[in-house]
Amino acid sequence: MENDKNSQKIVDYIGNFARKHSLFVLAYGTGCGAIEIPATMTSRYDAERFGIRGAATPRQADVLLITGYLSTKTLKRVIRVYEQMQEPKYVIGFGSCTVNGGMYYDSYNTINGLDQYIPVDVYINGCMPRPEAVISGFVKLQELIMAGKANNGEKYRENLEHYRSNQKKIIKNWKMPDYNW
Amino acid sequence: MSFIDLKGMLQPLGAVKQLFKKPHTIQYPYETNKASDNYRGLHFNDLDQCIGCGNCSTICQNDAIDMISLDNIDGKKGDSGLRPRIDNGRCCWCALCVDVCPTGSLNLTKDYIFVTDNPNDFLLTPGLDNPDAKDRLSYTCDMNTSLSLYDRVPMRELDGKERVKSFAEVVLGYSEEEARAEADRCISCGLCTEACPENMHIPEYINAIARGNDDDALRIIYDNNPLPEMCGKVCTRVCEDVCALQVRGEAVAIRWLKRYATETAPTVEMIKEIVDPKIEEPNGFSVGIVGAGPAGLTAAYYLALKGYDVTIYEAQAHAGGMIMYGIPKYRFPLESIDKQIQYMESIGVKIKYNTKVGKDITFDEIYTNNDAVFVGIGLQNPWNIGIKNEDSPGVISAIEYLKIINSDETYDVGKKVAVIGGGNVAIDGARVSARFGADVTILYRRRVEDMPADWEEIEGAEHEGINIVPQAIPTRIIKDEKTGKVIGIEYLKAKMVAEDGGRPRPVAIEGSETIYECDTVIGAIGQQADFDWLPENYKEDLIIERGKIQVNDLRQTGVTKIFAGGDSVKYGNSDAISAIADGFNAVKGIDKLLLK
Amino acid sequence: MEDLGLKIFGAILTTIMAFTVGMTYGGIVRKLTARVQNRYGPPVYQNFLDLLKLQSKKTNIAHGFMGHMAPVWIIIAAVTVLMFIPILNGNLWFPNLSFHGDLIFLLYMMVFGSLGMALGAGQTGNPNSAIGVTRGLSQMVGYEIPFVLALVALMIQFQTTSVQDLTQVQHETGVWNAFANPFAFLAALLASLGMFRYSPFDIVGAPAELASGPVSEFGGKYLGTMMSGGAVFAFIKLTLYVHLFFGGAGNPDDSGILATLAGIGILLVKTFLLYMIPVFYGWINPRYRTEQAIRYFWGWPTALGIVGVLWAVFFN
Amino acid sequence: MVREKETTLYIGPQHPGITGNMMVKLKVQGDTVVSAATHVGYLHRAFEKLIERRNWIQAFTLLCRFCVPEPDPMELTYARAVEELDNREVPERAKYIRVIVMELARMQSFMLWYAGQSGSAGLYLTPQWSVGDRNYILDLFEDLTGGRIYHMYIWPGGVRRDLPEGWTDKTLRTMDYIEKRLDEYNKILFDNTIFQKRAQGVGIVPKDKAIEWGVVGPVLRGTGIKSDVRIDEPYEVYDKIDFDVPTQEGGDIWARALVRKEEVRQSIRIIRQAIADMPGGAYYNKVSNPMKWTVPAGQAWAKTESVRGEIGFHVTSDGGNKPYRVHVKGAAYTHGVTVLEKILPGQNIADVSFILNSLGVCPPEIER
Amino acid sequence: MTDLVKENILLNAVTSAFKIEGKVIRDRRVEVHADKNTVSSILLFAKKQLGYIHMNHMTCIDWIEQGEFELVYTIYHPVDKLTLFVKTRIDREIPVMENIDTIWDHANTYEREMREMFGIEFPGLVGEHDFILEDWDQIPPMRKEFDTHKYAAETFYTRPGREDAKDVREELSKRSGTVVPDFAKKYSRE
Repeated sequence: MENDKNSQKIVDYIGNFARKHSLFVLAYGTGCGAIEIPATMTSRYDAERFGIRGAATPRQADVLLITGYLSTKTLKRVIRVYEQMQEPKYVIGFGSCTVNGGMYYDSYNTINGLDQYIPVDVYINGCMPRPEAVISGFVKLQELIMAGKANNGEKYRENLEHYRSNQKKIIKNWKMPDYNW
Repeated sequence: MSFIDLKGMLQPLGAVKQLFKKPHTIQYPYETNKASDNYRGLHFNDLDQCIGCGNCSTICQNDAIDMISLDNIDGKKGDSGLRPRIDNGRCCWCALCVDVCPTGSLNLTKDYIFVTDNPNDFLLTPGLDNPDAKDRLSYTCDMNTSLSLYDRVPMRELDGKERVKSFAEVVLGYSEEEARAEADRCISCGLCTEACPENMHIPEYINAIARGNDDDALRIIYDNNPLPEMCGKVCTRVCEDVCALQVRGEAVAIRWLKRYATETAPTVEMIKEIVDPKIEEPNGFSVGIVGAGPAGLTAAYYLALKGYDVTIYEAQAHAGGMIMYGIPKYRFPLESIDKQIQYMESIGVKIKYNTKVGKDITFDEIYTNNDAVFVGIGLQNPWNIGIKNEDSPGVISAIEYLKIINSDETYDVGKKVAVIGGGNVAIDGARVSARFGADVTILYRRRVEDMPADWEEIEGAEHEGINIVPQAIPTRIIKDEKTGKVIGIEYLKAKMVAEDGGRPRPVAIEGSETIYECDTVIGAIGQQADFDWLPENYKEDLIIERGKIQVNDLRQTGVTKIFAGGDSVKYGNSDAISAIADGFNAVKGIDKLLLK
Repeated sequence: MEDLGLKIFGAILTTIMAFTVGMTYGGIVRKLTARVQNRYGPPVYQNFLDLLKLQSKKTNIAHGFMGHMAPVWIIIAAVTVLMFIPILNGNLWFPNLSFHGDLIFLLYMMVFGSLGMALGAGQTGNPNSAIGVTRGLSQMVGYEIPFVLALVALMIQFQTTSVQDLTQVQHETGVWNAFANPFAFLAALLASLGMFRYSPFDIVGAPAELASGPVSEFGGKYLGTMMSGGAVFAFIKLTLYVHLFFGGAGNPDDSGILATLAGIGILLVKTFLLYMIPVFYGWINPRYRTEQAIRYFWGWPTALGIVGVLWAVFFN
Repeated sequence: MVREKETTLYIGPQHPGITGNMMVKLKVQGDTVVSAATHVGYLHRAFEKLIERRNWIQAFTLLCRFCVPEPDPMELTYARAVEELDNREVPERAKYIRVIVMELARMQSFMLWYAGQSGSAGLYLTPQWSVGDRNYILDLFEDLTGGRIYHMYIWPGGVRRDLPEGWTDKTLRTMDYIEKRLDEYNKILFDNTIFQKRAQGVGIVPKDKAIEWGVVGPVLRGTGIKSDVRIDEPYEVYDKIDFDVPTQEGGDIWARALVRKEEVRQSIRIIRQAIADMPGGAYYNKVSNPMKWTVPAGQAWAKTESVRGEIGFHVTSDGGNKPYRVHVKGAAYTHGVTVLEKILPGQNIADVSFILNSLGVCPPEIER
Repeated sequence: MTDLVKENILLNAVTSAFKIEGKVIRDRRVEVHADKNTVSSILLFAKKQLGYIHMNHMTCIDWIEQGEFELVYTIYHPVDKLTLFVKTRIDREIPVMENIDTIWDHANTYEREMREMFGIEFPGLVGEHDFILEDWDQIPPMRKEFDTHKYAAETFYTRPGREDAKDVREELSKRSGTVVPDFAKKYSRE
């Protein structure tokens, strides 16, 4: 037993170490924060130093960046994309909008609290977050991964009922297959 | 399709050069790029400087700023005791809150990194949560860049040389345009309402003026002040002292705006039409009021509105009390007070003139015939200057002097006049004297900036050629041995000595005696109430301390049925607006006593 | 049969080396690319971390049987081809099956991997994958022609289809085939640009056009396996080129440790330099459209290939 | 020839080739697009509704978010519309500062376009360079306005802050640097034969239809028609500044790229002139208390030349302290829907993203 | 300042041809007010006869108090550099307007947006009904009577933790014990 635990620990450690240093970010600019992503990824800030690079499709991606507000129309796609991502997966919420609606708090078309619809690992403050802040967010995510606290996918699966009911409250026409892993 | 052309082959060389260049990457987080000096990062609020006006909260289009009360900050006059808290889940760092902050306490810093996994962490009380951010302020706002308008619309006045020729009103009042512009400056925080003894609805009526609804403004004013015309002209306006704009600039001219609002209704009929007071059915109670000063009139007005049968007993031939007799006509013309009194009478207030209580009618009679009594007698007896030869002819108290002048009688002050004192009454005395062609000098113990008079009054006096001698302690009045008339006054120069925990005290400099030759000495160092009319048995029950009647917050005296207000009462300042507040609150007290 | 053990050992060693070198080259290229782009880039071992991460993904989704099989197919194809490639000329440690394979067999086997990918991608139902596969096959048709022509030229010139023999010839004469038949070499070199799928021939997985093309629907372990297969394939192509045109590496007469290491060193240098050509070209060129790419291969490279064949026929 | 099966291909909303959060639904036969339909609304934030709830000053913080890559033209156009309604004079210095800000905005947006155009063609070197160098322009903005992306700097009556000390020198230095770097980029991208082959003859906007289709800005100039709000209806101080409006014949991606390439040079030229001619004095004509500010009733239509073309604001006031209606027309409104749907059929799917970038389609501007 | 010659010529040309009202707003800006039925012929006339070949913009303003939608067509002459506004008002209860996407193709986009945002019908308009919104089941959102704040507050989540916020004015009047009368409250700070 003890041995199993230890070996599991080592496996987790190695896995987490790899995950931490290899974060594939889904290329999905959901909102205005996407404008700082090129800056973060390119030569001035060079996020690739941390192994952060873009992934073109959700299947290959580890990190979903919600770059700001989400309109209800996009939310539907985001849920779809999120569910297509393979675990372990992480979500980073950019800017004010993902926390409490930001400057679109009274808009009829943007959601206010992102964590009601999909679990979020890290929030980055700003409107928009600067590249430095974005990198700080990634560093924080790395810490969480290393500590084993970033278990976004599990959280989602376990509380699927809760998330699903919240999602269906907003998305009136649910023309999607229910969850497929 | 050509083979790779030569140019295409040579291109790489340009790119390969970069291989050997040092990358311009900023290796954050191992090395940091400092945010610019102007960066709009997280907020910082100087909690001591902040007055909790809530302007930031109002301008925030994201509804991101809440005003909350903090544990260690209590409200006081000019400080609501609330402080902004930013919801960083809403903020967009537009810095409009910084640009409208009237005190400049709210600023943005260079901190911009805030990363968390808990969405409930995003409430930030700037200043409390990040006290060390003070050193990293970046986006700040001074008076030039501020959106607040710190400069008051100047009030048009008669020229100094022109106005000493007559008792014409010095202040000309705002034109409509000026009033709108001035009202526009107000940020509607309402800090003034707390400072105002009467708690007038200042932001509301200013807003009404700003939006061009003068009638509404007047209606709002009359809601708790029946003498706005008087207040609009001679109020001591403690409200302006706490104005949020006054912290860095000039306060909103609340008094002048009130004046403007009253000027839009020049006749009694118009006032009545606009204010449209709702007079309730008579409720059968009657109230007797002693003294038709501001306190008495206010009490009478609101009691009458509530259906009481109100009678005022006034010793003089004219209502108004000190504002009638103690304020020169260039500040407050006779027509204005007449208009106000007529309006009062039109809603059913009865005033018995020339009826001095204790002489023409006994207090007992009033006490027994009415269900409640309100005493608003004011301060009539001047204090003595307390120096030699004070009783000589040519020495007069300012209050007496003003009363004489306001009663259209004459008093010859001669060519040169010395006024002792630094309050409004002193300046009034001086300026009235100046209107009679006298050369006036004011002697004041302390410095000019210590003078309790309004700065506008002091300035006005200076414009009218009145000489102010500060730090002068009168020692004796010199009289002509033959005629006994005053020919001068001797004073000592003083130096200001700082005192622990108090304002500097003037100390006479030995041997600095100076003599100022003059024909009249006007003393204006304060007044006291006259309680001679009051039967002895009441005097004990009323509890009079240091010449002032003790009252509770509903202006009820030691005798249940007797309420008191005005300068003769120890509650608030000795000014007209406090008197009005006394009257207004006494109405509440009487209501509570009689109607339960 | 007595050296079967040695053979198995050599095969494992070869596979590990191919994999490691392929991955490391990828890492070095990423680093160098970053430098050209004025930045630092990821650490050289980044590809290993990526692979490790992909392999430690907790959920993996596959679309149907071929979805499962495609990565396996690719890695099998890669290892199989690897077995038939001489790693070091005549070295006892890496003999594998190089004496038995010939060029025609290798050509076939190399397509085998792509075929697996095509079948797997076809089953995902993602239109991007389908289009990517079509493009990939079109491009393959494009570059195979000059490549085959170049090989044919060599085969005619030296009258052999064995890679081992071709290497041995260069070793004996001391003249690299690159100089013995420069036209064939150039044709093969240009075809190699397409083979490595760097710009301007990265039309298969063109991100801005097709997301990531055939692999769009592959994630986790599947992608990781494909990645390893790709790394091995990269090594295969490089080694093959080195052996065909650059005189190979290793001394067939000396299989001592020092000589082996020296041989590996030479191999690495040669392969790396060769690898830098498409990478270098990729840095500075945008992508061709599919038909432009095909037209490119059927232009000068094919012409050079034909000249190479003629050279082989008439000058030898 | 055998008629190939039609496939439906969705470019976006999650797609590396899309220029924002939008979707182009393509019907393709093989590699050829048969028909295209733009689907937008993924970024709809209801700005125009929200502005009706904000007062005149508050509105300007929302406005700059209309189109993320170029917030400043939005601010300027709104400010100009409101100034027209309010009869508000702008100090001369503010006008010069506005011109500089506009041209810097044009440059930074150009750098992004450069990256997009190059990246969508598969060349990843210049994007790294240009987006990296774009930060130097953003640094200037940061010094000037306090924000990197959203500047919220130009507002009705002038600009928010005066130029910081030493800012003009820094700007000139940056201009020199950028100019030098542009040469390097151009060697890689514009001199590249493959890029030329890709860009020439692709995505042609016909010259005779261009104006009717509502094409504006560099795309229109790429068809050979000289049209630029800066010279047609000079605003701020563009009439006092000497600059050229480049045009190119052809109407294809290559022509548009050449127009933009030349335009950014002109921007540098304008900035240098504006800095040299900068007058002193006030930079802001204070509006009254922002919370109470009312604007006389009326309607105003203001146009500005942004990097992608004409941006128009139709502002309606009912005399209150809030805008009654603000309607924004960005360049992408026509480019992203009508023009795109018209020119995509017949193109190769490899060029879709290429064309999107070249038209400057910015989805948030379409749906707002 | 120019003397607005071109502008007046344009105004005369349009007003005399259709017997409608109009005015020159300022240099380069001319507006005419037309009946809803003549709008398309005015636009066609302006495009074909006067050379106003560029349609800049088309907008709708909801005058809820008058019960009307105001439609503004902004068209532009690329040579004369003049802008002509054709304004018309249609009944808010029966919001139907002529479709002009046969004159300018991109009018289609504007009209689809208006159909969605204001509920104005354009007979003969092609294109999917959902342009920007998706599955919208409320009244068209840009209409003035639609309260977006209320809708958002009801539909979306508001993060708790801010309930302790106080209003400065209320706090002050509470402390000083005064009551702001109801008729004055509309002047209080929002």
